[in-house]
Amino acid sequence: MQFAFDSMLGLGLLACAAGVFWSRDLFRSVVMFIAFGLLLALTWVRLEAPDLALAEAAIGAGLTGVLLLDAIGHLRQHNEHSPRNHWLLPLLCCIALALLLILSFNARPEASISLPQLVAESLPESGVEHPITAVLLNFRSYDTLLEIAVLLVAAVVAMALNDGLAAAARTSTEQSNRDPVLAGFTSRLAPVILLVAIYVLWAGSYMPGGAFQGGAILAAGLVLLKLADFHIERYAESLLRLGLAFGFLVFLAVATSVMIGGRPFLTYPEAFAGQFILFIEAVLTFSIGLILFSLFNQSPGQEVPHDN
Amino acid sequence: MTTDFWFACIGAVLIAMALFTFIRHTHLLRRILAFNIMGSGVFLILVGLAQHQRQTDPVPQALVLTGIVVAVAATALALIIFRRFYQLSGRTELDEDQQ
Amino acid sequence: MNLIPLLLVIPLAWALLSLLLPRLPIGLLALAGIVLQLGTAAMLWNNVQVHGASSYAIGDWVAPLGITLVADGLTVTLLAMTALIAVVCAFYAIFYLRAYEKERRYFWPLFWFLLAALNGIWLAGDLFNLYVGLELLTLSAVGMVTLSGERHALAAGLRYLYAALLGSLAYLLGVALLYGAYGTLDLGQLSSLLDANLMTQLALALMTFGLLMKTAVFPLHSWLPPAHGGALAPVSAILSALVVKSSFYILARLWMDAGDALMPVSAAQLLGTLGALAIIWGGWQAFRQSEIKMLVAYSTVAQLGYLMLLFPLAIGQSQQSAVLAWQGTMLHLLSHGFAKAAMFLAVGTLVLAVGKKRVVDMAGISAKMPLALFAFGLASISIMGLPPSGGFNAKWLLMQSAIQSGQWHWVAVLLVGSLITASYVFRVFSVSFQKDADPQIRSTHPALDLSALLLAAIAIALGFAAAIPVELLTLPEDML
Amino acid sequence: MIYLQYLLVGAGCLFFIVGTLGLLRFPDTFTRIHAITKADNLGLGLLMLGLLPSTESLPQALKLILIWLLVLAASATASYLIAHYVKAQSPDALPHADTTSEEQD
Repeated sequence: MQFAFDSMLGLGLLACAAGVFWSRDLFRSVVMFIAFGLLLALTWVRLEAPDLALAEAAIGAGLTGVLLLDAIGHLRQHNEHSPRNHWLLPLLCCIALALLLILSFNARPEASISLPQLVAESLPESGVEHPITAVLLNFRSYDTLLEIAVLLVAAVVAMALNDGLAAAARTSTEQSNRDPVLAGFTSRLAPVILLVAIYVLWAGSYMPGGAFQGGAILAAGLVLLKLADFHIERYAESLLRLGLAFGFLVFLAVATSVMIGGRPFLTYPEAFAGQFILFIEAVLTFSIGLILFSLFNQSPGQEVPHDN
Repeated sequence: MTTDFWFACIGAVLIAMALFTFIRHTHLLRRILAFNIMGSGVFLILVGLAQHQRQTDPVPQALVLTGIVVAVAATALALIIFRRFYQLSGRTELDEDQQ
Repeated sequence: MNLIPLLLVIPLAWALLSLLLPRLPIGLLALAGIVLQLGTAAMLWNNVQVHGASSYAIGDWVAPLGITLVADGLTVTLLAMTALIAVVCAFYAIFYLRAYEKERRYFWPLFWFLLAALNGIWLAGDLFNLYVGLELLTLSAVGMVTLSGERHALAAGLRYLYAALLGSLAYLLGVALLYGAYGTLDLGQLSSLLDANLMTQLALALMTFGLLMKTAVFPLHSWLPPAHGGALAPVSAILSALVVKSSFYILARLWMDAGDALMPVSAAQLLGTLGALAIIWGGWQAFRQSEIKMLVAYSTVAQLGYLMLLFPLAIGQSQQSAVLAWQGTMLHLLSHGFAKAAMFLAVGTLVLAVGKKRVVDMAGISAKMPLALFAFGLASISIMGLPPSGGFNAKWLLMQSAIQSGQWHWVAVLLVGSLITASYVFRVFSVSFQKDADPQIRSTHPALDLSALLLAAIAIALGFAAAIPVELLTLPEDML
Repeated sequence: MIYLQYLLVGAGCLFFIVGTLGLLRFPDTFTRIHAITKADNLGLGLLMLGLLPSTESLPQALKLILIWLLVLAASATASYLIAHYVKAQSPDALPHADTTSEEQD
């Protein structure tokens, strides 16, 4: 019975991917891409990775889908350029790659190092019960530090490209066309979203959840507010900019301040590891939410008539 | 044919499909879609292969979480640059890719 | 207070400073930061020279669980090179960006994130850590390429981003296969575990493809010239001198760790032929370019071909020729870094002064801008590989290694390469020494020429003092 | 007790199938939205009722109900927005406006 569900899910994934690649209209592709993201979230549940299901649903299907829909909205014509004519050679290469990959899955040597055991053994010292949060924010916290830097760089480049645009082009009138139903729904939903984001962040230390999922939910709430014409970003332009880098600033400050005590880089003091991690995660959630929102908000909106 | 192995094979097929589209289509948005799905395929292989006939492993799951966030940052950047490019040039593909 | 994490913390901290406090004199702030980084790199260099290689476990977690940073001879030399080129490029950028007010605001944060990513990659000992470092490097490099916001810069940035993302995914797929097979991500542990089976070889092949894509080696090089040619001068200098080398560094580490058992000689010869084709094709394209910055960008494509000669000369050959090939390649990496950075800075000054981009517009420039052209000349001596320069020593070591391993065809490639390089360099000189032409030029700050001259001088100095870095570069004992 | 759960979950799935059937069979956008929103919300409600007894703790049960309420609110707003958008795009698309409502994609 299990395998029937898995095979259907797998084939569903392939069908959605085929839908994304071979549908003529781009809008249809993006909608199929969002469906693909949701099915992928289900797949992560089947692979016993609830964290990834949360992240995939919130970031993969949710935010990426919103960004793509926003981009599609500004394309005038959705029709397709005919794809390149030579297709036989790429087709053979891709089929060969797939077969090689699947064949290589069998020729797998017996793993000599079992990392999950190591994680389980040193979990008590990590200060959190949930292994994935322990790996992300304690064992491999340097990766997470660089990853936040990657997010920050994306936000910085977005700002750089948009400072060129005249600020006037980006602000729309106040009570222009605020849709009553959407506005009512959003104003009631926003507190619930904030509550859920904080809950997911808090649960991260002992259950699937954590900074990234919480941040993505926060970003989704902010995007919803922006779509419902609540222009929050105009109230605190500079605060927003500080907020982008705030999470990374605190993470780096904590990472280096422990070095003064003679400990190596990014080593949390034994007794307070849990509190340190929670503090960093709280700040990261706030910052990731703002960065992901600014990536949506900064994207060049208005149609500047192109020159040629 | 455990669940993990099945989804790792699905990941491999997804990568092949995405690569095929990446080569054939020159429309920049479609290439971003292909890149995202190829990333998902790689993540499926990373977790599926690591957990095939072994216990659930938190390390690849943490790596994939990092990968998803990096992928969304790269996609957002690509979209922002594409939209500025589209605004300035009105084209949805790079000049050299014209037929 | 160990030095290694400092090299990561300084760039990240300065990135935040320049992002959050734009009103401060960013240029001077940046210069102070880089001098600090140069000092740390120099201390670390001295440290490793005395005590030998050292590794550093982040977060106090042992290798397979946590991430270790490795600082051996090669890493420290590359760190010193990065810091040195960054100092000069920052000094150049302070004066150069006066003409580009809009870009100034966001140049420095991206510059610092790029430096942090570079230091992270040189020091990293963990495969997934290298992936995240490569992504940070790519995004900040693309950000700098698209800084000006014009259509061509955006198109070049997009092309660069797509190629780099495809390469990163291929690399990540290889990492996924290796983790699936061996259960660890640490390079040190992996090198002892690797045995020849289909999964390992497929993983290394995918990683090689990904890294070749990011190093812009011949068939996959089409994204580099518009990106490096179109960017601001200090940006293209850093991109050509450092960013492209980082993925080659990972490739060299991987192939050397895997060693002869795993890597078939045919694959190494294939990489060698790709390098040879890159040298010839890059040189020919450089000769045919009309714009001077594109000429220098295609010269980068050609010079990267020399780096690829490491594989045929080291894999499956005698220990002696492998050591010579390793030293020759790394010395070429160093001298090309300094020389190409000097070339791009000099060309940037010329373009800024003349206001036009084409080579023919540079007619008679030698009378008006002697210093910049002199720096360009010194740098081209090292690129061509004429005797007193570091480039010559590198090519000499490579030639010795080729002779030792009896592969005469690489000797021919080396000679033809130098000939082609000379062709496009003299094309620039012949134009600039025309007597009758009299170009009107805007006055440029003398600091621009000085920084180009400084870098070119270092490239030449490598010719005389090549023993110091080369001896430190000696192959890590456990590899071969 | 377990049979009641099977019954409820079965009924819920039935409603989902009916909703999808409605999506495929109905001629134009408005009727499709109608079918989807109504059937799926009811289906989800039944599914949720069916699963309530097997939740381990009260907070978990409350979360399940919260999910259902959120989906109710979200699908109601979404269907309103889609209908609003389609009406704005082609005002003559309303069924009662003209007897022969052409195929609406």
